[in-house]
Amino acid sequence: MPLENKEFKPKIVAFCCNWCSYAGADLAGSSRLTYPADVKIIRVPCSCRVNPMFILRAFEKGADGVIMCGCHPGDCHYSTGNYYARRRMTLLFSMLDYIGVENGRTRVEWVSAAEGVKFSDTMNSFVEKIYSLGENVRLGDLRCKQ
Amino acid sequence: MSSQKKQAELIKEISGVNPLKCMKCGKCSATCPSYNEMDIKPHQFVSYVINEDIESLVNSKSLWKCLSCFACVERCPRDVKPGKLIDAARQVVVRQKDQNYLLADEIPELIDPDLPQQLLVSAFRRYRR
Amino acid sequence: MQRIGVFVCHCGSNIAATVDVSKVAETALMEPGVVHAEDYQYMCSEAGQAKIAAAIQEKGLTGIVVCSCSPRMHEATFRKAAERAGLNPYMVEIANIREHCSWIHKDMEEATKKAVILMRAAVAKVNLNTPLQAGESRVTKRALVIGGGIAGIQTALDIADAGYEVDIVEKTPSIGGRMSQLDKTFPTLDCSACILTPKMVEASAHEKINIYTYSEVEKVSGFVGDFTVDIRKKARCVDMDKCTGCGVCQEKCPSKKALSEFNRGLNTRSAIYTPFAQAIPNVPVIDREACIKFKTGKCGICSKVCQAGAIDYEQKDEIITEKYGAIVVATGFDTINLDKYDEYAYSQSKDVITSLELERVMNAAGPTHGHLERLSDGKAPKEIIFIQCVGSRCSDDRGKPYCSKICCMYTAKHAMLIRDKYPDVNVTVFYIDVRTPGKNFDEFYRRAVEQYGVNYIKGQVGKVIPQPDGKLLVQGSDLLDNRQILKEADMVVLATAIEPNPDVRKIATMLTASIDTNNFLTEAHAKLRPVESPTAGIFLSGVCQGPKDIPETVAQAGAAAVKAIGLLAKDKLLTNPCTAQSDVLLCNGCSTCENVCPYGAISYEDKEVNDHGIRETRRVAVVNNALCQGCGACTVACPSGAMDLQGFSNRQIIAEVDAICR
Amino acid sequence: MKYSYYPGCTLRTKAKDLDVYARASAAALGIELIEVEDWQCCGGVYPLGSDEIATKLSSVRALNAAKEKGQDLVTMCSACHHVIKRVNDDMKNVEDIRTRANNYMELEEPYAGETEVLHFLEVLRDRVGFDELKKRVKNPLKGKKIGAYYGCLLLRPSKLLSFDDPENPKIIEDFIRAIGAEPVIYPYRNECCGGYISLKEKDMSKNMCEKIMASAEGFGAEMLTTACPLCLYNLNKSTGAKLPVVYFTELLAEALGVKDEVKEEVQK
Repeated sequence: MPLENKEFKPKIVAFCCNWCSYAGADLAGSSRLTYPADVKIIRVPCSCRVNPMFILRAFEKGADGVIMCGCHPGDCHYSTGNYYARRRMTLLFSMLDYIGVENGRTRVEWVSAAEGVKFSDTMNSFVEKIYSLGENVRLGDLRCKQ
Repeated sequence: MSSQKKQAELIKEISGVNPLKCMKCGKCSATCPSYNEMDIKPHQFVSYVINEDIESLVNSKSLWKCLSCFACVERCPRDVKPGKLIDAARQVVVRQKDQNYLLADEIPELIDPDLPQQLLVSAFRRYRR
Repeated sequence: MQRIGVFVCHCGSNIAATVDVSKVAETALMEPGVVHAEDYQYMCSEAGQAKIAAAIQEKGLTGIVVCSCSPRMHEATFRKAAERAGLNPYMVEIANIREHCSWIHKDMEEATKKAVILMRAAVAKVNLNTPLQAGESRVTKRALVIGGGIAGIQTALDIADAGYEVDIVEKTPSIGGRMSQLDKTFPTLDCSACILTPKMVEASAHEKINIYTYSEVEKVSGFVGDFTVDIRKKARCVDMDKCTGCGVCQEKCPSKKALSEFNRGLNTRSAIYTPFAQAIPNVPVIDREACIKFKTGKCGICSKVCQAGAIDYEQKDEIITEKYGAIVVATGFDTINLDKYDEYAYSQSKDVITSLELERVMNAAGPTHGHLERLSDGKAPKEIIFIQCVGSRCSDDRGKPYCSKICCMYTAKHAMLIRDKYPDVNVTVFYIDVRTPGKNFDEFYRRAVEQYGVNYIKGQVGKVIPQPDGKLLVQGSDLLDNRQILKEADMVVLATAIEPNPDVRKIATMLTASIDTNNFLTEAHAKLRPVESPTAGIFLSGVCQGPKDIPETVAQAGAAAVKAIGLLAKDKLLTNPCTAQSDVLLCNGCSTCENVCPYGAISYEDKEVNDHGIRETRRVAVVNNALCQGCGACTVACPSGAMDLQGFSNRQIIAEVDAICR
Repeated sequence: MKYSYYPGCTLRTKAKDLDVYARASAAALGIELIEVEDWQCCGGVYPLGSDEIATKLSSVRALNAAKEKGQDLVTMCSACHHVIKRVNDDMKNVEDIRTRANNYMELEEPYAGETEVLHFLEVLRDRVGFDELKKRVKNPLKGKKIGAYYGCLLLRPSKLLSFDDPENPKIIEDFIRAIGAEPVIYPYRNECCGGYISLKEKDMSKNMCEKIMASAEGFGAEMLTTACPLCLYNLNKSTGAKLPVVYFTELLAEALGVKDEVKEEVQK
C-alpha cells in the first residue's frame, strides 16, 4: 500500500452471499488471513439480492469502493442467482464508470466457502486498488436537492 | 540487513522463486543429469537460500555444472524450480566485478573447427556478465 | 421505536484481545433505539444466554444485536435464547466481530473501530426488523443415496434399518464401487470381497432398499424434506425380471474386445457383461458401443442363447420420478489421469502400473488370476519399485494439492503382501513422508519394514527409464544418504492421487450443494457438521467429501445416515420465513419476477385492491411461502419495486450501507 | 503460405545444412520463408534473470519486424526458438519487461507480443499437416529407423513453449512417420546433451551424450535427428559419431526429393 496516502482511509462495502463468499470470509477469519479493516461486509442471501440501488446508495454515502462476492458460476445455492447478479453488475459498473466512478472501484468476484485464501487475496488486492485510486467522487441524489 | 540476507533476497527476486514452497521431496535431485558433479545438490540449493547461506552457494562448483536444462523446473511438484535458483545465484556471481567464469584468453584452446558459435554465444551469456 | 439490547461477546480472548469490547458496548448505547448494552466473556454460554433473557424481560427489549462470532456459527443459538425469553427469534441480528474483525486485524484501535461500525450496521438493521413466523412444510419419508459403493451401501443400510425407504442410484451396472476392486484391505489384510459382498447382498435383499443400477440422477428440484428427483434408468437391453443370471450370453457373445472397466482396462470383456462375478444385480448389460448387433444390425446371438428370453434390444432409457425427504451423496473417487506425469513412463511401459491396477493384478479374479506378473511379457518380477505421491501434494496444475491419505497404507499393504507371497521378490518404496495416523497404522507400516524387509528410501523419483531389455531403470533421490540412485526394476507401481468422481460436479450443481476447488463437496462446518452439506437436506458420505479409507468411510456413512434419519423422523419442518413478499399496490403484474424465480414460487392472481380510495381488481404477483427459498432474485428484477425480501428488506440493507458509510 | 524467417547465427556457418535444406523443403511445400532483415543473434540462451532487458532486445526486433509484415515468425534452431518464444511471452504477459523493452526500442507502435512464433516443425504439423506432408513425399525414407532427439530447448518449460508433451513428445516421431521412415522411441530423447557445458566440461557432456546414444541404439535406432546445432555437435563430438546425427530438414529435403539440388550449396 502506498505510504503517501496515510491520511486516506477508504470506506469499502463488500456484499457477500450467505452460502459461499460469506462463508469464505469466515474461513479467512478462522484461518487468520488478514486483510485491511477498511472492508465491511454485508450479508445477503444471494448475490442476486444485491440491488443496484444499494451500490448507488453506498457511493452516495461516501463509499470509495464496492465489491460483490458470490458463489462460482454454476455453484449458486439458488442455481441461477449469480448469473442474474453478474449481468446486472456488468451494466451497472459500465454506467458508473461513465458517470465518473472508475471501474476499479467496483468489482465482482466469485469466492466459494472453501476459498478463505482467495477471499483475503481478493480483499487485499481490491483495497490496494482503492488506495491507488484515492478518494471517490460523491454521487448525489437529485431528488433530495430541492 | 546482512549482506548474506541481501543476496538471498536478490536471488529470490531475480529467480522469482519462493523457496518456502519446497516440501523437500528431492525430485529435482532425482532428475538432475549433473547431480554427481555437484557439491551442493539441487534440493540443497533451496534450503541454502532459505537459511541465507549464500556464501556457500556462490563458492559452490554446482553453479558451473548446472546445464539449465529445466528438467527440475519442469518436474518440480511444488513450483519451486531449483534450476531457476541456481541460475539466479550464477547471475549474482558473474555480475560482481572480475567474477567471470569464462575468460577470453582461455577460449582459443577450448574450441575446435566443428564447434558451432551458438555454443560460444551461450557460454558467454551464462558464464560472463 | 424499537427497544434494542446490544450484547458484546469477548469470546474468551478471541475477540477481547483485539477489540475493546467494553468500548463497543459503551458506544452502542449512543445508537438510536439502544436501551441496553453489556459485554460478557462468553455470550453463547448458559450464563451469557441468561443475561440476554434477563435483559429482554427486564428492559422489555423488542430487538437484540449480538456482537460475536459469525452468524453461521451461533445465530441459531441466540435466536432460540431470544425465543425462550419471549422475543420473536427474527428480531435478533448478529454483528460478526470475530471472523470478520478480531481474527483478521492486529491493531486494537483499528479493530475496535471496525467492530463499532459492524455493531452500528446491525443495530441499524434490527431497528427495521419485524417479527416473522416460520411456516411448516412436510417431510417425505424416503431417502435417496447417490452412489452404490461402500459409502452408499452403508448409509442405505443404516437408514433402512431405522425403518425408512431408501433408493440407491448407481451409475455402473453393479453396486460395490471401488472397494469391490480391491484385493485386500489394511491394516488387517482382510479380503475386500469377503467383507463387502455380504453387505451388497444385505442391501439388495433389504425390504426397505430399492437399488437402481446403471442409472443416473438427471434432475433435482424442491428442497429439504421435499425433493423431487428424476432418475434415468439407462437401457440395459436385458429384462431384469426375466434374466436368471446364468451367464450363457456372456460366454457366447462374439464381441470380446471391450476393455474391462472393473479390471481397469487391463483385460477385456464381452459386449454383454456383468462387471464381476459377485455383481449385484446379477443381470448383465449390453454395451452398445461394443455390441455387434448395435453396430451392424447382425448378430443377436445373446438373444438366441437366452433361454429366459430376457434380451431386449429395443429397450429404451426410462425416467423415474420420485420424491425424497433427504439426499445422501456418496459418489466416491477415481485415480487421476497420468498423462501429465509421463516422466514415470506410465504410457510408455505396460510394467508401470497404478496401485489400483496392482490390486487387480493381485486379485484372483483379475487379469492374471492373482499371479504377480509383468503385464508386458507375463514374467515373474524380481524387483518391484513403488513410487509414492504421484500427483498428490502438487501445487502445480499437473496434480492435486492435497494428500490422498490412503496411499502410504495401501503401499505398505502391497509391499507386505508381495514379500509374504513371493519372498524372493525385492520391494523398494520411494517416499517423501510416510503418513500413518490411524489405529494400528504405524505398527502396520513398521511390520512391512521390520518383518518383511521392505526397503524404504526417502526421496522422490525423477524419471523411470524403460530399457531395451524390458527392464525399468528408476532414477531417484536418496535424501538421507544424499545421493542419486539408479535402480533397475521389473515393475514400477505408482501411488496415484485420487480425485472425486468427475460426475460429482454435475450432481453438486443439481443439488445446489457447494463444492471446493478440488471438487470435494463442502461440509456445513469443517469440524462440527462434517457430514452435512450447507444445503439443508443434503448429506455427505465417503470420499466425495475428502480422501478417506474404508473404516473412515463406513463411519462417515453411518453418521450421514443418522443425520438423514434425524430429518426423516420429523413430520414437519419449520420453513425459512425470510421469503419474498409483493406489495399489491406497487405490483403491475408484469411477470418479470415470475421469470427469474428458480422455484416457481410466484404466481399471479386477480386481487381487489384499494389504491388510495380507488377500488379495482388487478393482476398481481403472489408468493407461495412454502416454495420460496428467499434468494431475492425477484426483488431486484421487479421494475416497480413491489417485491421485497423479509429479513433482508431493501430498507434494512440500505440502513446497513448507510451505517457503514457514515 | 508466407512467413517471416529467423535463421540465427549458427545456421549461417556451421549449421548451414539445417538452413539450406529447410529453405529447399519449404519451397517444395509452397511455403515462402522471408528472412527477417538485419536480424541479430538471439544470444543462444534465454536470460533467466527477471531484471534483464538488453539481452532480450534482439529477439524483440525480429518479433516486431514480423509483426510489421503481419506474418508469423518461423524459427529453425531449437535455441533461437526457445529464446524468441520466451521473450515473446515476456512481451505479451510481463508488464514490466514490456514497458522497459519498448522504452529502449522507441518503436512507432509498442510491441506487445502480437507475433506468433512457430518452429518449422510446428509449421509442418499445424499449418501443413503431417497427412498432407505425407502426400507430398516423393522419396519416402522406407526402412530407415530414426531416433528423434529433442533435447531440452524445444520442450521445456512446457507451459511457455507449448510445443509438445515434455516427457513423452511425439512431433518428431510423427514427422519421421510422415516422411516414410520408422521412428524409434527411446527414453533419453528429452534428456540434456550437456548444452553449453561442453565448452568447459567436456567429460560431463560426453557422459550424457553416451547415455543418449546407447539408449537410442539399444532401442534399434540407426540414426538420430535433431533441430539443434549444439545438440548435433555434442552428440557427434562426444560419441565419435557412433550413430549418424542429421538435421530434420535434411531428412525432409531428401524425402521431398530436393536434397540433391542444394547439396552443393551446403558444401560451399
